[in-house]
Amino acid sequence: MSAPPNPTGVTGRRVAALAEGWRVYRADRGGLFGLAVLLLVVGLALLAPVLTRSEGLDVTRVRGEPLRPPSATNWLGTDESGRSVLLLTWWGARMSLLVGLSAAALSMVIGTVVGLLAAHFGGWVATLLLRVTDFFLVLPALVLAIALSTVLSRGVFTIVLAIGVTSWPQTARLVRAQTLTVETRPYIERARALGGGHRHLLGKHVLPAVLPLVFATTTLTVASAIIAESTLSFLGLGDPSMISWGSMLKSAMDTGAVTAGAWWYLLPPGLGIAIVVLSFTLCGRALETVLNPRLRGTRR
Amino acid sequence: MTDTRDELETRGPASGPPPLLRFVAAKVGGGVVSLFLVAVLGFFLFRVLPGDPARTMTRSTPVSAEQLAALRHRFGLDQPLYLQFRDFLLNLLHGDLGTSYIYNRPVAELIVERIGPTVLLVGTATVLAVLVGLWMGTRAAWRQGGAVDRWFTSVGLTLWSVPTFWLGLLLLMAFGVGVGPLPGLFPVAGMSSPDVPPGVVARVLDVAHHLVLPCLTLVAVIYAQFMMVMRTSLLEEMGAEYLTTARAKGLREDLVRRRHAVPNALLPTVTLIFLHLGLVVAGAITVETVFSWPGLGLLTYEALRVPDLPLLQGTFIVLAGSVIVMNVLAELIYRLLDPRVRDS
Amino acid sequence: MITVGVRSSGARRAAPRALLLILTLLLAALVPAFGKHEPATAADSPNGGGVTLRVGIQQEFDSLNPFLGFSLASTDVFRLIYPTLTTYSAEDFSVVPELATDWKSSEDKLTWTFHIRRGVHWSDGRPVTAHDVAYTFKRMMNDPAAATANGNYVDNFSSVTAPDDRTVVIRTESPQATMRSIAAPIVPRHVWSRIDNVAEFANQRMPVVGSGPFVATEYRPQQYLTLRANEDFWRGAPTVDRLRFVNFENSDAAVQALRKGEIDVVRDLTPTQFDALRGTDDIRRVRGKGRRFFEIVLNPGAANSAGDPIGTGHPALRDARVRRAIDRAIDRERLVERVLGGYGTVGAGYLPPIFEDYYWTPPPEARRPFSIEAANRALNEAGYPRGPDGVRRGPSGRALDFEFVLHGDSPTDALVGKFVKEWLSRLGIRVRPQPVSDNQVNQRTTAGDFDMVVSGWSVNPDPDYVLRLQTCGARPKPGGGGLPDSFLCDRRYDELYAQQLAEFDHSRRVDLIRKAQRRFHRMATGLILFYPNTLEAYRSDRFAGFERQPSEGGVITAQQGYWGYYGARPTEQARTASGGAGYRSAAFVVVGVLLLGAIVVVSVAARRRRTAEHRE
Amino acid sequence: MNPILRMDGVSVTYRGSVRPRQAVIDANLTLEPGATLGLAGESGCGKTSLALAVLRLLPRSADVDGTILLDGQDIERLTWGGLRAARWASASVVFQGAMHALNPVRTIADQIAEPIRLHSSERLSAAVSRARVVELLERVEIPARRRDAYPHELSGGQRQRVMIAMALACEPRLIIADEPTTALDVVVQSQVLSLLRRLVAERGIALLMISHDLSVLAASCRRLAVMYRGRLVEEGPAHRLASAPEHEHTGELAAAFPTIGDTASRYQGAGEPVGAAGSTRRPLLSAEGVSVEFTDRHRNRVPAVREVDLDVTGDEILALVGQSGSGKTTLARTLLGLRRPDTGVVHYDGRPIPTSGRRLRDFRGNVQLVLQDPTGALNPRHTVYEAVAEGLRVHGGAADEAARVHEALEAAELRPAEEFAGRFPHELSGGQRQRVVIAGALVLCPRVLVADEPVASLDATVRGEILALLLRLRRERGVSSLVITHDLGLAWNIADRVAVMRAGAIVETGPVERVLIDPEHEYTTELLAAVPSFERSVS
Repeated sequence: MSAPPNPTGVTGRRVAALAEGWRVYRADRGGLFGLAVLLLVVGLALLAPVLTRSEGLDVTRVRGEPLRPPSATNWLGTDESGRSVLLLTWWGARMSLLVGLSAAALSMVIGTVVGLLAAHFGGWVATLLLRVTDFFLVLPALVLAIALSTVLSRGVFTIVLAIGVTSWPQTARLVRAQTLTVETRPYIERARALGGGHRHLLGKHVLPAVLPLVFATTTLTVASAIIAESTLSFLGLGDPSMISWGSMLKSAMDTGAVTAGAWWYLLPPGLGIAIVVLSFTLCGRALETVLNPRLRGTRR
Repeated sequence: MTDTRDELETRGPASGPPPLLRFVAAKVGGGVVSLFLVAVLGFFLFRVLPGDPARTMTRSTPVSAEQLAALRHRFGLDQPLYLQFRDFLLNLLHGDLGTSYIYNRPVAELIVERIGPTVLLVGTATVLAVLVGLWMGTRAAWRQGGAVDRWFTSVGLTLWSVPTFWLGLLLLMAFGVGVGPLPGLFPVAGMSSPDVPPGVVARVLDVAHHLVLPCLTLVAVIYAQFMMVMRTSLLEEMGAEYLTTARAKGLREDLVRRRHAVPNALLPTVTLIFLHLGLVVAGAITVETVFSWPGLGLLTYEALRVPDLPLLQGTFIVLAGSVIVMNVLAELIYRLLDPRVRDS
Repeated sequence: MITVGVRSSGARRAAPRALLLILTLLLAALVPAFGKHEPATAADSPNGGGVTLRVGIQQEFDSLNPFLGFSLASTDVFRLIYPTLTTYSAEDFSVVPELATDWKSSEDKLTWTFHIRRGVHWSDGRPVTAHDVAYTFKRMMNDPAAATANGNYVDNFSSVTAPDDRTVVIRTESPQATMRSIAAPIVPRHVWSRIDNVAEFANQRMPVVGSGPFVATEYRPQQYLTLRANEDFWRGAPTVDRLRFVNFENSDAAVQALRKGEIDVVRDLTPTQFDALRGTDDIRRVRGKGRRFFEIVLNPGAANSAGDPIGTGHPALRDARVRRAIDRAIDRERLVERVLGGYGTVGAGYLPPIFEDYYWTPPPEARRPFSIEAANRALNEAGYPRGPDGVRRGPSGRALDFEFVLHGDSPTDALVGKFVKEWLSRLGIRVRPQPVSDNQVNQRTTAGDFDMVVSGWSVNPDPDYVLRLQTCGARPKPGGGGLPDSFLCDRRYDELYAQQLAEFDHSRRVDLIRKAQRRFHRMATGLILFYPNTLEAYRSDRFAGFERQPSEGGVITAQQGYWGYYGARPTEQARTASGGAGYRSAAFVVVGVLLLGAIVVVSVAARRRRTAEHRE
Repeated sequence: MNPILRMDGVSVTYRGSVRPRQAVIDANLTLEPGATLGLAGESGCGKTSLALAVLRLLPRSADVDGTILLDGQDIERLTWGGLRAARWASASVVFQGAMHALNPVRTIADQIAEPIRLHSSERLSAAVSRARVVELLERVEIPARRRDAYPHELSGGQRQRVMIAMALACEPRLIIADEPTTALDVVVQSQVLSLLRRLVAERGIALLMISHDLSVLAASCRRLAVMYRGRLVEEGPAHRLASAPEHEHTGELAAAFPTIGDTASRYQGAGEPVGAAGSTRRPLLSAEGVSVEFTDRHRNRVPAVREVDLDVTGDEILALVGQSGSGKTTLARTLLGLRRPDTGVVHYDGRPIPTSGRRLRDFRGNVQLVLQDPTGALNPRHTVYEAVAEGLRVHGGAADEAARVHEALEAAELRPAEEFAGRFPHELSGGQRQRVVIAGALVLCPRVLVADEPVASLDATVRGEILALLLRLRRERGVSSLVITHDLGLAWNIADRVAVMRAGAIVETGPVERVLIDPEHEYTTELLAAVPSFERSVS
């Protein structure tokens, strides 16, 4: 008589585990707020082509007066080309989120691979990887990102690359530490004694244990990537032809919005960055709480 | 499984200076290697860049082709890359970072000129941010989930989420330019006024006056990092058993915190503070740009716009190098502070 | 030592003290920096009375060494502190005597004799002589480093001699119409002959020995440069007692400083800032004609000086019909309105309207007014049908897909890129804007690696230099180097250029130059989009006015001369008010805030100590 | 005389996030001055909660009902100031795991002096308190020159002595010792216990000692109390409880610490290898001259295993005993092929064990590992089924995977298998988890199990079942076991042969009955002497 595992039972338990995680997450009001804001922003950003008309972004077609304060026709006023700041902020969210997410994804991939390899394989590979990681960890990321974006031609890809390849060391360190912790667990030794090879160990045990935390950190990386994008744009290293919150701020400053008192041009993109970054940070922290029970409130 | 440790034997105290010396040597050696890597990175990063700096230098000025060729020769741009690299390394050993395109002066000289203001700004901001951050972090962690914790955390995180330069701009508009009835209380640019009466006190006050807004911006953005680090670090210690011991001894709660929890939590915080110095440097670049603070960050920004490669290379090496040096120092200090690693 | 990390209670109490100590140390570290320039300022105390003209600038002094400095900020200063042989009049840019009182040329136009003014002295008291002039030119001819900034003036010189204290004789290789406008600063021989390595010399020892209307006395890099009036200037002392250039990193900060009265003049305003200052009390705005033109270069098939094709230019752009069609698809009026906020002149021939003589606009029959339809028609007729994706194809079947190289840090470029991209897309031409660093723009321009690129030049009162940019001779040499602009290499244009260079009669030369511009317009390799205005503003409560150049619609700062600063007219209010008034109140604010903070900290600490016993 | 400690109907309830949990239910205890009481119980039975309640050291989420009179004072009614004054002065605590209970960044003298200064009525000069610290250190046999040492610079035994010195600092009338020797080796444990015993006896201090180890308590206390699921189930004189337990649970606790030499403690089937003598005498897994070295932090080579010869024959249970740090775990890893020996060779079934590739994997199928901590040995993300099937999948999968997993679970006495297959480790008890680990090994049909401290982290009740399972596997499936343990009692329980290891070398090997009863090597004698036993208990 055989006893195949009851798939629904297993799934049910996994769902229950998720539900438990959600319960902990829900207790974090900041995390809930962040999640709600993110869902809203991402939803709006995705729907921008549906809900708005991109002709409003074409400088040759807009008829609005340049740099006008908010009015009935343009709720958030206009930019130096007469385009609606609301429309620009809306579409800018797409690019800012895209850059943030791609850069964080890139950093996640590099960091996870480097961290895993450094922790799992000993010897000179690990020493080398660790050296490189430590080197990049202390290297001021923005300075390196500046250097990279100066060297490469301007564009979305460059920004993503510059942020991605400078922000991975934290992830690598975390993954390495986590991998080392996981690898001290007896079940790794057991799996090895069962005859499992590196791929089995990494794929079946280490990676599943490390990934959730990686996702939590990546959420935080998205936050810093969005800030980094705006900073690079501010320093004039962005692609001025793309519409992102950073490039909007740069245009605002270039045209002298501060002098003109054009708060409607300066505030929306800045607030957009602040809110989205804050939301990602809150979500990341809440996720960390779910994944790392030690951070939950206990007190003697 | 601690099967390499022998519980029967008393492990002796510090087994003399050799391990410490070896540790210092290893750390300093590692730092030197990192510095060398920074130099190499700095060189190749900025030399592979295509472009004709000679023409940029003379932008919109009438020059002849011969003048351009002479310029290229002067900056060694007509040499093969490996020769440039050799000269670069040799010069670097002599503290020569090349000649700036835009200033036509030795980069090292420019950097020395600008380093003081940056140290003043970054130093003041870091000290303030660390003090504020540690204090708030301690308060927040001790009453985790309380009103203080919630307020400190949310305000800190919100400020952390704001782009530095944008916050700087807002502060500049509010307190430099003035909003509505509020007059501009602080200068909008620079580090000192040219028309200050003579006298050291007046000059110091003048610099302090200029320092307020940039320093405030930098502190606002970075203190949250230190606060969160301290908070987490203290929370880690909160469940520690030696705190129960301390309470069992009859210590007052604030003594438990001050004598036992905080010193332990402070140790990991020290290293993390130094690790975050890169962030402070990044903040300095944007803050100096917003407030026209005549430091290294502004110099970097100036260099960026052209880009002035030797100057960028120089500021890159100096900024990255100083963070590396600070980190090596941090490891050494940590080693001295923490008895657990001091003698091992 | 052991207790450092342990005695936390002590550390806690020590923390404020440590903070204070650190702050004091940091501040103290700065004191030597202040002291450094003390000797220079002692003679001329900041509050010594008199009028200071404070000019906000947004560009660094790249060097105070006149042989090295290129930037507008630096050359502006050189005109104030060093003499030149001749200068341009404030009225209309005509060449007028400066250090040279008069000059004459030989029959063959190869030998020029300048007579040097008597009674002019260097600021250290030594007289200015012909030997100083000869020394300066010879150094530029013999020392490559000294040729860095102004070497082009002496390229054609074969010898420079000073037969006596008052005479300079210059021989040239070939006749040169621009000999009367050598703008190279003259330096004192007795100072500079001691400088072996010009390239390493920063020239920052204050006061700088010169002989202009002002003397540089205090320099704080990235902060300010102060000059004092030269009482012994041969033309008479300037109207202000001091002139100070104050650095600002962004123009907004400069404008704020102007509004707060921290500076008197600000330049390079953006149109938005200019508009924002409208109607502001005590601030007057100056809209001056600019010397720059802004063009889009269409790669007409770049070639080097040997005639070999170089670069990656799109073949379709070699067809002048395509270039002209593109020209017709650009609405210059809209660009001036939207990009310049209306502060500029629509582009026409080549040279900007500030130089009325040379300014040329196409006659009606040669004009190419904005019309997408006409441009589409022209392309259809020329044989560039649209492909299935709506993009036109050339004869070889290659799509009209152009890389448009832009200066990455220039908002104007970015905006023009957006407009051009949209307009050309309606022509069936795909444009991919590529913002790159200035170095890359220059490198790609020189190598011909572009389809379209933004370019622009400042034009001197003598337009020879920018005219030469469009000749075959300007093309890069096979081994690299060279300074091409649009790679126009046209026999007809070159003939006109050569004729004007050898023509010493002004009105005939003007005619030739206009003809050359007509040819340039016809070939349409460079599309002149607009001539931006120079926007400035000044405090009208402190200054009643400035000498502008040219007097009709000219500028105050960065002139081809020193007239603006020299002839500033301070108001009565500026003469009587004392400087640094705002400073003391500010100091009190700081002290107050610090005191308040200290009180709060102390009281909170005291309260905590009292209640500590009652809390768990 | 008033009792020093009196508990009347004490209950401790934790307000959990889901539902409250009762840790202690209606406990009544009385401790006369100078008396010694041992409180025994499995982990989680509430004994530590009860002890911490005495000084109100429980977390805020804990509610304490009933009355606790410490030295006649009702501690629930004390003000915070009063309570602080009572702490340490009336009763002090020796905590479990002195490594964590001492502040790592302060010197031991500093920490010992802290309560002295705090509870002294007048200001003490530095010299006075230093003299007192030195006196205390000498009393616990730590040289005075070590007073400026930090906790990490001391050995485990020394740290525990420091804790004792600290507990004595204010001359309290009661010392609560919570598992004071749990993390220590047997030899050190016996030293620390005798010190503690002597000091409380000398000064007439009452002692409340808490442990899971009945033999330790019996060796130190006159009276014992047994706690089970929050309730005190039995109390009485130590010798009575040890020899004639009334409550079933007391018996289970006592059984976990067998008396060596007592044949009643030998399990059924131990020492009786089955099968034909000729086939089983052949070594199945053997080490020949195996040495292993480690590289320490200073790059020194430290030998962990020296020149070891060891045979595991088919169908036997061999116990490898030794103190922690003796190299027994390293030896086991080497036998499993998880480490390569620096010299020497390991044979399996007459052939050197392969070092890589398929053949290594095949070898791994034959020799399986069972680890000390079943909680850690199971991936919390994998179900029982996945954990057991992992071995099969690593070895290329099996068509009848489900059937074989089912069979292995049944063999490990997890019945019915279906019920367990879909569960996650956290839904199982400790014993069940260890069975899953064993099932995961059995599914590959190994011939040798290497069990590293298989019951060390399990409670007394489960211990016997797992040991019996090992015996049954030997009997029914012919699986040999190499059991690695620090616990001589365990060897006595089930092993056929025993090998004693010290500092990397095997000092004595032989049948259990001979080695443990009539040891040849003095180290074995020393080890046996250190084992606390009821016979040597204070009477």
